[in-house]
Amino acid sequence: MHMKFSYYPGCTLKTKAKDLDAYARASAVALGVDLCELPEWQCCGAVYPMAKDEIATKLSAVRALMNARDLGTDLVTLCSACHNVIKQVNNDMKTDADIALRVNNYIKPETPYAGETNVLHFLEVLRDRVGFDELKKKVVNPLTGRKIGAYYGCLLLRPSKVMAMDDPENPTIIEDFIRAIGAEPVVYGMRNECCGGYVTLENKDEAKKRSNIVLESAKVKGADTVVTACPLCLYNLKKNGGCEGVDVVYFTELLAEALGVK
Amino acid sequence: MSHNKNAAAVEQILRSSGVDVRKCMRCGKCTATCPAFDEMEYHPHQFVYMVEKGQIDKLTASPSIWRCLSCFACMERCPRQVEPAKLIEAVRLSVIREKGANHLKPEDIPAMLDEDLPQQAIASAFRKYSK
Amino acid sequence: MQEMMKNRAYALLENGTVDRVLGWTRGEFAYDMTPAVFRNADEVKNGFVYNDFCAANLSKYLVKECRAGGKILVFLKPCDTYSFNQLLAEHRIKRDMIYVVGIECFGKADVEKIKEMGIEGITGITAKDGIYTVSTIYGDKAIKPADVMAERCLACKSKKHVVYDELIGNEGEVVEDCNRFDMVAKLEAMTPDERYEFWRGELSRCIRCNACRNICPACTCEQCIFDNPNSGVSQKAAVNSFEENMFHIIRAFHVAGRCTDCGECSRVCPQNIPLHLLNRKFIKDVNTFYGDYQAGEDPTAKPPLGKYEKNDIEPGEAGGAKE
Amino acid sequence: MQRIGVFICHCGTNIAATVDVKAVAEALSHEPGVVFSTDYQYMCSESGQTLMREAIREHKLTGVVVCSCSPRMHEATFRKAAEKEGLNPYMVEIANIREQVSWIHKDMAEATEKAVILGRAAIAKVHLNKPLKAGESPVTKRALVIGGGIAGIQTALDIAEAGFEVDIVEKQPTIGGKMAQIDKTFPTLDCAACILTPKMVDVAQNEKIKIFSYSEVESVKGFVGNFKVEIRKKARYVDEDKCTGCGLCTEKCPQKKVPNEFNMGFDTRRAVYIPFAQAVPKVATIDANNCTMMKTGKCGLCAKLCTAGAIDYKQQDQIVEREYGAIVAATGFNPLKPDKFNELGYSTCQDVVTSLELERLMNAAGPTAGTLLRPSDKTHPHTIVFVQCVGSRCDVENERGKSYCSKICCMYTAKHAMLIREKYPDTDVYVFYIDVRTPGKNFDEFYRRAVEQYGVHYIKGQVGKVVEENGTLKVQASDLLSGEQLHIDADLVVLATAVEPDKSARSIATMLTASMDTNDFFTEAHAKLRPVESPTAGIFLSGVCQGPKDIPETVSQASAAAAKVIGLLAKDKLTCNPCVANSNEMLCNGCSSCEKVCPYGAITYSDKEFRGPNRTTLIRRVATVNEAVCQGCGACTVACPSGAMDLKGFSNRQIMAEVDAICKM
Amino acid sequence: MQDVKEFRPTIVAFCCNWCSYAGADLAGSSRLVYPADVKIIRVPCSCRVNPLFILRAFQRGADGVIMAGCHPGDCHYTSGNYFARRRMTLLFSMLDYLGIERERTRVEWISAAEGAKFAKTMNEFVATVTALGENKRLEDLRCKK
Repeated sequence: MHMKFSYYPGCTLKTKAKDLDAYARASAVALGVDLCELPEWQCCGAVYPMAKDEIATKLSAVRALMNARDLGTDLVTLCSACHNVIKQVNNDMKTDADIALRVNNYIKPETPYAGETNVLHFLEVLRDRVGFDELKKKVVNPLTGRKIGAYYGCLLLRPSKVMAMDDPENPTIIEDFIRAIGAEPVVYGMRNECCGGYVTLENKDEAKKRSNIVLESAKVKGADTVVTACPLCLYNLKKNGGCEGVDVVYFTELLAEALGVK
Repeated sequence: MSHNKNAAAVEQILRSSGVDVRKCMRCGKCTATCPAFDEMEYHPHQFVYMVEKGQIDKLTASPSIWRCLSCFACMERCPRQVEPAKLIEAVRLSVIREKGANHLKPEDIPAMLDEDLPQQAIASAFRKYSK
Repeated sequence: MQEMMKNRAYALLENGTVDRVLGWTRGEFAYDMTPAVFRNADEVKNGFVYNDFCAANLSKYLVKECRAGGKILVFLKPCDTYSFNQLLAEHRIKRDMIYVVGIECFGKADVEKIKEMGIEGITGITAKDGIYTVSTIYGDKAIKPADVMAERCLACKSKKHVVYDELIGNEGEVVEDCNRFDMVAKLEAMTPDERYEFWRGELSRCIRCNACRNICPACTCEQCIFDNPNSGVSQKAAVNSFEENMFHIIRAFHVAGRCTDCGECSRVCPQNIPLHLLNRKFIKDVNTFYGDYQAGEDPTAKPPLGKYEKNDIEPGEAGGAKE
Repeated sequence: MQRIGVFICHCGTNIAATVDVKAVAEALSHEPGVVFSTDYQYMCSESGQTLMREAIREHKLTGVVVCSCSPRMHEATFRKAAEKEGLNPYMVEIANIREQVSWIHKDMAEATEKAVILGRAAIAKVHLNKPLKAGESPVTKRALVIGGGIAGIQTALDIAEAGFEVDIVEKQPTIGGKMAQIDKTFPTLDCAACILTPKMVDVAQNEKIKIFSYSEVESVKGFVGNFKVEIRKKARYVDEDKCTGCGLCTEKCPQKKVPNEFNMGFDTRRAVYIPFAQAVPKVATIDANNCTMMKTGKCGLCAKLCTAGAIDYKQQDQIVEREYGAIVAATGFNPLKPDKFNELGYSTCQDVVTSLELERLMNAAGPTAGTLLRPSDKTHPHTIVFVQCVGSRCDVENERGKSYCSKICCMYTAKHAMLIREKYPDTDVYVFYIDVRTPGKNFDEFYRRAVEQYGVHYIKGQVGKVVEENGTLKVQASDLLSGEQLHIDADLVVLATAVEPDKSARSIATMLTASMDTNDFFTEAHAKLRPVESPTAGIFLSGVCQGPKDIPETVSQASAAAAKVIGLLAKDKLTCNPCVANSNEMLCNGCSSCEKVCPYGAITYSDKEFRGPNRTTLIRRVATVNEAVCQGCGACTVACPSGAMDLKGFSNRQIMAEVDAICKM
Repeated sequence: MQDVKEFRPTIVAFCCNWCSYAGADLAGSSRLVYPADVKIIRVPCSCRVNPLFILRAFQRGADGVIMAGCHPGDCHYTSGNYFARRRMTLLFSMLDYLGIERERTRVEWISAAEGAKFAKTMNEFVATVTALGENKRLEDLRCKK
């Protein structure tokens, strides 16, 4: 089984979050998934511009989507923020005729873009394309005995109508992933609440408060590790939160470890 | 309300956000769910109500507009599809689109940096706070 | 072929399977083969004819024959069997009163095409070894059947009999790619003005002889609304362009979903109006809008105007004039 | 030639201000056949009708045209008046010159001209009108009630009381419905079982009522007064006639682990069971999916134990065909499963329950014998949070919930809060509400008692998130009046979930050709004036299947539906709509085109003898319309190629006459 | 400029009794103006509309014919409008095929609650037909004044 996807890493994965990227690529190879980095991608903008009258801020996401379409592949993302931006912009192109018209008028592509590309998060690739059962078979180093909490944060799940990854209030995708790599998932209440996000820049206290609430919630339920798919979440939880006995890592790191490619 | 002196501002915010404030049934679920509640002067349900009442000036002057985490929880959980976060973003945009009104200026950045801070945080903050 | 058919007719009359035989006999001219009923072996022997000019579709005559009682043998070409099934579906004929002998068909000749070749004074035509020999008062002429084959046979939709009790000759197949909608598509591609001119040019020649209606196997109404003074729309002869249009639109509409595309209407039109193009338009639309449907193929199928889908196309969305 | 009278109504100034009524009367007086033409201030008034009746008498009118408001308004009025004067009511036609003329046009000349044209069209139609006589059809004097909850029970009892036979079809093994699961009822707080079970017994003992329990409606044919219904009696593997309801089998069955649906899964039952002690019929049922004998062929203990010999593992589903004159839908509701509101923790926290689950947790016959204990650790909850409107009042685009108010939740939540505070005064009870809706007799007083007497904390706001930590439910909520975000440590959270129509209602509505709204509630014939009738004749609505309602309202509606049914069954014959299709046998081809488009199966065919040419006879297949079944849509008239099929009152020639009159400028 | 009399079309509207006729009533009681050129004929259901009636209207001088019925799925007789929809789809397509302006015929689904839609539809249709001018292609000169 060989699967080929266009891959959008995003800025942070080239700098501060190299681990998130590198472990994913190594694991993908081990799983027979071909992640072809999209040529000449630009920063997605990091946050989805919610306003109807924001066009310029959506263009780089549309260009990435259009490139993937022209290559005839699905587009895989890894960073939660990039995934959220690209998937929401794609939805705009599909469902908001006004935005689609203005974007197309701006870019003037040969074939107008209308949201044709299928955007997948790497977790969805693991679940829906590789399959967690298949993944389990390829685990050489099961993380037996580890108690791991999934930290979804906001961006993977919401708005659920657009992201359509999982039940936004009771998701299971990362828990199933944790099970597949041999560890025990810890379900805790605040796994889909905000870590403080970009507010960390000017309001550290708020970010600290939010992050601690999340980590405490995981700790109470007995987690020794919390996994995330977002560099900013990782930063907030680790730097602003910090909870004794609870480590915060990228999910791809554990994946690589389990597959023996770390 | 259409004769309110702020009619044009209200109109702009409604158009920009795409939010139909009249759908709100004042249940308060947005405010119940908001993680930034303690940091805010005006809370999500008040944004909806105040935009409807045309009290844009109060909102644009309030630090609350910089406190929203854009976590989409209010949008997700609102039973009426009102989407308060979009309204807050539209109010914020109406501020930073004014000349020289950027909330975050490049010269402020160096002081905020630390070695682990991901680029993503800076990019996000610029998108949210500056034009 | 003719002899094989006659032999089967003798045998079936003989053993009492049937009481009468519906076939063709020679009319006024050598190329004029007309439907006829034969009551015994002698009549068959003397009158029964089958050749490439036996174009008439005999199905419709069964409506009347079924009312006369007894059992009747009918010879049906593949395309005629569709009409037969359609009449069966509409309870116009009774299956148990009819013995169907399917006969192979390679296409029928159109005498108009022979005449167009400048051949006049025809006294007889014989076919042998794939060549027609046309005897005229000016001497014999040899022509190739393919050069004079009827238009409708050139776009034959099926060589397969959809119903029969026995078969003479070989069973064929449904012709998948019969190009019969080419002319409809060509008309559709015209501008509305061009189409209007085309149809005015054709329909204005109509003399309201009713030949199309009388031959049509789908037009078997006890009394046609155009003949019924109480219907409020009766017309004896078309007075003006409106009535010409009206008659043909309504006739096509009444047979929509029921017309098997046998082409008899155009064959018998003395003015050579391509009436089948109206019916084919409906058939093409039905196929496009509601999925392929061939009237008479399956007598138990629901006709397209007798059923619906919740998401059927809206009248405003259906096709439309090309600018 | 008809003798037609024309009457132009002024409708006060509604028409007369825009239409020159005198000019219209004058213009129409010259139309062929018109022998009388006048205008009058209010034709619908008593004196207007008298004017018309006098004209019919004096001028020997054979037809009447009234130019007035919409026929949907007063056609019946004028037809009735004409009938009193001996004129066939179907000789009256209305020209709508109010809704279609005076109210929408401003220019008087233009409006007057259009009024004349519409008048001419009506006159042209009347010329071709024929007196119509309504047909009759017999009435089967038995009713079917689908659903055996309190709605169905009340309807059946009332119909039986009037002396008519009633069948109840209930898909569960017992009648009783949701009310049987409820603990106490508002606003009186009497016990639901105490008032429901006597009615269930009445049903069982009533000779006129037959219960088909554990049964479903399989098909419905026919029409008002003459329905034929197939009922599937599902195999319960127990002979109903032999079973005495002793309960021995249900105590000894070794399969003990089946979740007990009657107790909302809080405890278990056996594979052979009687749902609850007062079940009617009190007959055991074997749940084949869980019975060891049925699954493996090994066990058979119940059969050995049963002294009555009632157990029959070989029993098959049975189809029973019954005839009815009327059918009542009483299919009821279910609470919405709140698994699309998981921020409230229903799927993850055991101690987040729905209100119906709470009923069982508080019921003396429930799994905890009436002591309120948390499902997770069976301890007393000391802080309880109620959340209102879960899944109700959602935006239509919000796929998680329903757009309507479920109507009963405010009251039952007040009831729950009050009962808990009464029984466990050391409990803190919070109710988060959007609005408190208590219209109803003694309802607001009831709610105020909860607040004032029982000290229930009513908070205007909603709960945003419920998280379980160390056995405590962390509730994050808003208090809009104080402008606070609250964080409450609760022991139990109760969700007042929306009601939704039972899932079976949709397929039943299809069988009944009764219409439904987008929420799958049955539609009433008229929202205000015919609230217990479906638009389909002979189908009636009882209880929540028509819309959310509480027990008192359900019972009143159930009785109202019964009254309508009794009114129907009391008739020996039904008058039919005379504007029905009619086939001219002389023209009919018998081709079945009409039959294929008839939604009512009103057309049948038969072979008939006709006179042929030369004194012969011939047999032809021709269509006949059952006038009692035909509803007069006219689909067949267009399907018919020969014009044999026509519609009385809207005939081809009548419609064409109208077309001609309108187009003739 | 020539002195031409302003062209006012004749429009026949077949309305089903249960939805569209009631919609017209609502348009009336809401005082929603549409041109007097529209004349309504009440039929029990859109499935009662025979192609003959439509041709008849054109013959007698109509410049446009519109049929209005309940929305698909809402037919009072459950299925009438579904059959009507197929019939009109085919008929209109045929008229178009004969080169007769398809804009002269229209089908619209208008519920009893859609008074505004009724008025809007009629205003649009009258404007369309007015722009097309007099019906020439399906006229019967004997019926002209």
